[in-house]
Amino acid sequence: MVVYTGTGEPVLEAKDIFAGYLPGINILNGCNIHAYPGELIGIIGPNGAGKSTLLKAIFGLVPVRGGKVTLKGQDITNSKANKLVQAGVGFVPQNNNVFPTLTIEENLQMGLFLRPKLLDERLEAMYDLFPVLADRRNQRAGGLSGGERQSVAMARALMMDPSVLLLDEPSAGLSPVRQDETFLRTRRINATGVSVVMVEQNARRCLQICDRGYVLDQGKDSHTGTGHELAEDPKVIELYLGTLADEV
Amino acid sequence: MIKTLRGRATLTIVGVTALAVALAGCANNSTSGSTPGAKPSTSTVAALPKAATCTSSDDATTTFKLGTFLPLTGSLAFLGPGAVSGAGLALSEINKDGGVLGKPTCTIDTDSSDTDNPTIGNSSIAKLLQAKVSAILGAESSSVTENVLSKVTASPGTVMISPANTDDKLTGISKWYFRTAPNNTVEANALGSQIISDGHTKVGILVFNDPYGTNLRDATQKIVEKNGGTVTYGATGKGQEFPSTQTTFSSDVSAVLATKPDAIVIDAFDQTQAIITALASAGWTMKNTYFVDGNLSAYPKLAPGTLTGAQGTTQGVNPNSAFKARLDAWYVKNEGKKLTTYSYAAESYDAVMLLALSADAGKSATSAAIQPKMLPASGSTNGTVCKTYAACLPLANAGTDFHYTGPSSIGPFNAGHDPSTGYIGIYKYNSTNNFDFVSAVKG
Amino acid sequence: MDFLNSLFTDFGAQILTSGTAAFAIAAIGVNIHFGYTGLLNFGQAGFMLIGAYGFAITIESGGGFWLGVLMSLLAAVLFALVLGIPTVKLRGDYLAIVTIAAAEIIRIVGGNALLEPLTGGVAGILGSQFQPAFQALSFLPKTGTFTLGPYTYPYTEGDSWWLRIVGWSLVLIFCLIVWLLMRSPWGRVLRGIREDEDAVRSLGKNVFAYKMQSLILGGVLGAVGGDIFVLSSSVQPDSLGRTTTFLIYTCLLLGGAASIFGPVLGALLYFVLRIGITDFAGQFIPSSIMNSQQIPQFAWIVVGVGLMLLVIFRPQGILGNKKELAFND
Amino acid sequence: MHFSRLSRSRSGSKKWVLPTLVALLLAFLATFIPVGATASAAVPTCSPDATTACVRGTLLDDDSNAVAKVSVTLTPPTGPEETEVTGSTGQWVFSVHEKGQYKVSVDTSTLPKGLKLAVASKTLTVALSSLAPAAFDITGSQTSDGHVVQQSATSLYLLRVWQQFASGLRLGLLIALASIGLSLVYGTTGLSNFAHAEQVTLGGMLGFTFAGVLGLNLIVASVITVILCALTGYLQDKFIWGPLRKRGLGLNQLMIVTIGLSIALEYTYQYFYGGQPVAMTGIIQQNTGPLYMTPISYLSMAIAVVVLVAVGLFLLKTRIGRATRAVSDNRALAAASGIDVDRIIRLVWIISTGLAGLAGVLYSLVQGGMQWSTGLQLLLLMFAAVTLGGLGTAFGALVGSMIIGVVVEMSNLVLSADLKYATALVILILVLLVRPQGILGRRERIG
Repeated sequence: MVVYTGTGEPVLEAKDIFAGYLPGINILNGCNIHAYPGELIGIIGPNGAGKSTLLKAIFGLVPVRGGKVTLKGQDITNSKANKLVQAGVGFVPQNNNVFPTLTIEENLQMGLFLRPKLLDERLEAMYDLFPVLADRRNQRAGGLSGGERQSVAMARALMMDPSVLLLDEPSAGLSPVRQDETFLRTRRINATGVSVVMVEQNARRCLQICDRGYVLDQGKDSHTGTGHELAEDPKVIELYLGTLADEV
Repeated sequence: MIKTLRGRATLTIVGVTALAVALAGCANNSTSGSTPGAKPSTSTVAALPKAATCTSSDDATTTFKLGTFLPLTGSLAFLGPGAVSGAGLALSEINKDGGVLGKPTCTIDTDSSDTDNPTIGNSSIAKLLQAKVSAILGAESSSVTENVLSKVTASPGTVMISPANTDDKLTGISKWYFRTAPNNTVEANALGSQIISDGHTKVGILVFNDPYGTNLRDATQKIVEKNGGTVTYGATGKGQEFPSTQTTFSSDVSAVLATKPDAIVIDAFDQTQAIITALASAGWTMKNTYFVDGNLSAYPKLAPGTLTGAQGTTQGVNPNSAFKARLDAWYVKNEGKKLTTYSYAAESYDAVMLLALSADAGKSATSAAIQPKMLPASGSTNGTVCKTYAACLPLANAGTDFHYTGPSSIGPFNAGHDPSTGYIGIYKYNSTNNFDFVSAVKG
Repeated sequence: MDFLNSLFTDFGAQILTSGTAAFAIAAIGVNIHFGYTGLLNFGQAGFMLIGAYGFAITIESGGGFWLGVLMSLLAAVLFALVLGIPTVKLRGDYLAIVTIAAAEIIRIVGGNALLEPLTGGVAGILGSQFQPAFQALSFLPKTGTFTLGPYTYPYTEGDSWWLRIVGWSLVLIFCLIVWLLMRSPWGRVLRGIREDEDAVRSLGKNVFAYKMQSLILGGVLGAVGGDIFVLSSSVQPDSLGRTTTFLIYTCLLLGGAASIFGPVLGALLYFVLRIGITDFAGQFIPSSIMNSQQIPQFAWIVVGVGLMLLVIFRPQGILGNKKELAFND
Repeated sequence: MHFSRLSRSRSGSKKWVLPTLVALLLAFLATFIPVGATASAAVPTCSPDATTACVRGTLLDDDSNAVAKVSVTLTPPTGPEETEVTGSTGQWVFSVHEKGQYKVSVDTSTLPKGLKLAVASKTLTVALSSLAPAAFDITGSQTSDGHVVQQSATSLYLLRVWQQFASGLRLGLLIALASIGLSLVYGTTGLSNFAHAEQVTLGGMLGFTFAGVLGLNLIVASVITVILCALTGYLQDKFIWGPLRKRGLGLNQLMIVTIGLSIALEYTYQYFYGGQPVAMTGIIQQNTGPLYMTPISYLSMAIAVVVLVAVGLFLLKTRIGRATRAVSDNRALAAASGIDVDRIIRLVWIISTGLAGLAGVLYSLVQGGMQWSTGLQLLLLMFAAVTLGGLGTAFGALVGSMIIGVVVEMSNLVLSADLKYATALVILILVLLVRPQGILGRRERIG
């Protein structure tokens, strides 16, 4: 059962990925996902399923031991992160997603490290998108609130104007109001034509906004479908959403 | 991937080591060529080969096996060459003159290292005791000796003789322990008298916190005070000793100069060069500086004239230039380098001679036979005076009382196994930062 | 052949010394810290030294052997508390720096010239001041030697059979204790802390208390190692300094951290290898290339490079399990 | 400028060659002269031997200037008195051949004007073959018309305090230069590099090789040394640390690898350079200004300040510098931002070892030499400085270094001199108790 919500060739594809941090111990065991241009992909799954690891593996932060990652048909398996940024992939990690001793503007500058000449132009664009950052541009990011940090982190990742944005649990640790803001902003960014692959703990909310979702279990993609399909799939509810509801 | 990585890492470590070796190598070669400190030419003296290394087939009662236990690595490594050459030369000359008990002597050379690395000394002592050596020469540091002494003196007991220990605590500590370094009250007496007679009554002492330094300081302070002088800095109980690992001396120099001393005694080891720099740059008149046996050596790397007029004391009468030439020749031939210091060479030489002659007199190369003959051989029975192994050997073989006196010119061992007397030479630095003999006093 | 024969005899002689046993005990202590709990204690020599001071000074001032042992252990416990309470909560390298600094402070203050009446200053406390109290407990003859194969040692004095028996028995006892402890729930919590502190905390365990217990236990072993060490030498502050701590870590890593016999095997092998390197270099490198002073220096270079290669290519050591070491980062 | 003055005097030192040779020759010949007959004839001499003892003293005024032409009389237990007049060195000496009590008295009427003598005669117990010294404490000075300007004890103490404070600043700056690299490497890689001290030693050793052995001009030698030291950083990272990082070797393991490296390097230095200190130049400069500070000290401090400011500006103001701080803050995020973390780290290694080499060169010049173990002795101070200031923050390293330097150099004003290093370490522990993240550190780094 393959669902197409995008058109043409996938912009990002991960095939049969095996990866892990420690020698000999794999967290991902043959995981497959793909994203078409302009898609908003949500990845959900229980704790330890390998969601974040998958993003990191795609982004070259965790060594991929088997399988292949392609971006617009090009093999990017185990590419260094800076090469991927150059190729148009942006990544916002879950925790520690700002440089705390750097000012907001310096944080954004780091986001555009590879194209320093475009700095002024892109800064302006980001301050438009996140007006709250403009006033505090010389403030250290370490002193910001969680929501503001999330804004800095997104803005930093968008500095390079990526074609694919990888988001690792953007709503984690935020108040419900800020969570909503984040999801809306994600949708808005997606609407500008950026493909987004988002890992979320807040599964229901995620499936509501995404075009298509994957459920990861024990390092493998166990289910996929549109957000709606998954949210209503009894197996997914039983296996994952249900338990989540219990926990919460 | 892993394999190539391993290969690379190994290669790198080896490569970096090799690079360092190569870089340092050129430094080494060019320094060893020119040492103004070593005066006598070596060409005139025939160099003797080094005594063989003992093997397990050497019998403990008939072959004189010397175990050396000298600082080859660590913070006292700079004192190693002097003692190595003294002991090695003694063994070679003994072998040339017929050996001990008619057989050539052999040696087991081990590293005593320093107090920071006690396991090295422990391993070395374990090795020497396992080989049942006739006697052990060492260590140079009193602390290192104290660390291993209980192992050496435990049954069955092995003779240990140090060429350099000066700690008071070691006097009479065991029947197996001897030393050829005169008690430092002898040196302190000469040093203190010299300072007072040079007209200085306010003496600052830069002393390092080590038994060597503090013992000599205590004794010197006594002499200075007895003669109406005062110790303005570094006196006993003032807590002004600097740690032996210190490398910067500006605060100590500031402190000593603030006490307005007439004279300064540098009672230290290899820290001395940095102290000289700190003192001289602070405008101290270097001729009012006094060195001790631990640092009275040539400083060829300092600019000429730096030390002119400074004085110092060390054991022994006027160092015999022929003896130095023999040491030089031996060291160049057997160790491949020029000697830059003669510290404790004479004491090591005499220690080995006394051991060998005691073995001859005791008719056995075991420690048990050597131990009772050490005091008579050193002259405690007022025997016939003889100055070389060749001269003493017939007396020892014949069972006649003899009294060996060698280049260190120490007197007979007393009941505490310390040299009862010693000559202290007084030296003055010339414009080449080398020192000339002035006079000798007996203490 | 003669050379090899005497080399192997030397190996045996070295393995049997009480000093090797002392290092093995101290390394077992560090194994509890580093191997099982993940605590980076870089002041084990400080534990040895403070233990040895407690031991020797008590005996010297007439307290007797058993009180000396008690004071030694108390000193180590106290040292662990002072060091641990402010730092075990922090990241690993803070503990490393604080412990190495504290150990240096003990060493420097112990050598302070003004404290000479108490600690003997830099020269330290001579063995003859406190060793007789231990030797008096010996059930072997008080003098004379006993020969076993090629090895002749005194019954009771110095580095005696008596001391060796006690030292190596303690090594075995401590191995047994560590084995039992690490199988117990307590040991499992320690390993849990090593692997994921937060996870253990979330189970409601008091991580701080467990870490402190580990620090104290390993430190006490350090003190016992220090006591055994000085029973055949003397209490000198410089002997139990940074170099000794590094040496203990080398032994531990060589044998294998987080394994029961790793520290013991490491201590044995380290001393044997160093003698082997020195003796081989002395035997086969002509003096025209290296003189008698350069050979032991060269041996040290080999030891340093060897330590690097060991950790690079076999970080788990000889007996260790690679998975046990996966707790970093 | 100071360097050129130094180098000029180096080349000018050729003037010394001939006198040196002559002196060497004389010294050599002097060793053949038997005991007791030394060549200096101008001063009356006496050498103790079995039948001789020397009664000797030297008359010096408060400025340690010789007091000449003073009559000194020796009264032996038996026999006639002897009188001698002090020469230009102020020395007087009597050879005596019997042990016993001798009285020595100074004829105060022959003392130059303005000089006073509290005790004019002394009785000495003389033993044969020894030196019996007699000290006469003369007050007053010949050069200032008997009026001695004595500095008060308080002003002397104050001067000493300032002096030691200045030395502390100097030491602090040198430690800062050395430890900023340690801090940068720690910040960007998390590695506590125990071999960093040996990089400092390497600077002194290579400096000696080029200046002391090969005789290059000091500036040239220093520049070559710093470049070579920086090169070692490049090579180390390229062939050792980089690959090990990639392999994911744990930080604790890596730290122990650096301990191995430090052992290997220490003994490599000992192997090739021996146990004694080696200096880049034998020339000892005189202090300038009111404090005991040589021109080279001022220059070193200036260089240190300039370099530290430059490093600071680099970190704060340049793109690469900000990227370095970004890597320190968060390596993964830096990579995710497109920063080539490995290149930044390599650059950090180059800067770190280069600065350490420079610190070694300056240290060697200021302290008069570098020994195989010098770096080792500084290592703990460097770690203390870095931790005190805040692990991984370059500015913290500077602040921490200054504190450590001043504490080390000033602690002997109140404490035992052998507790210098211990004091610095106690302060470290105390600060960590109150503020575990260090003075400039951030709390989130420590948990």
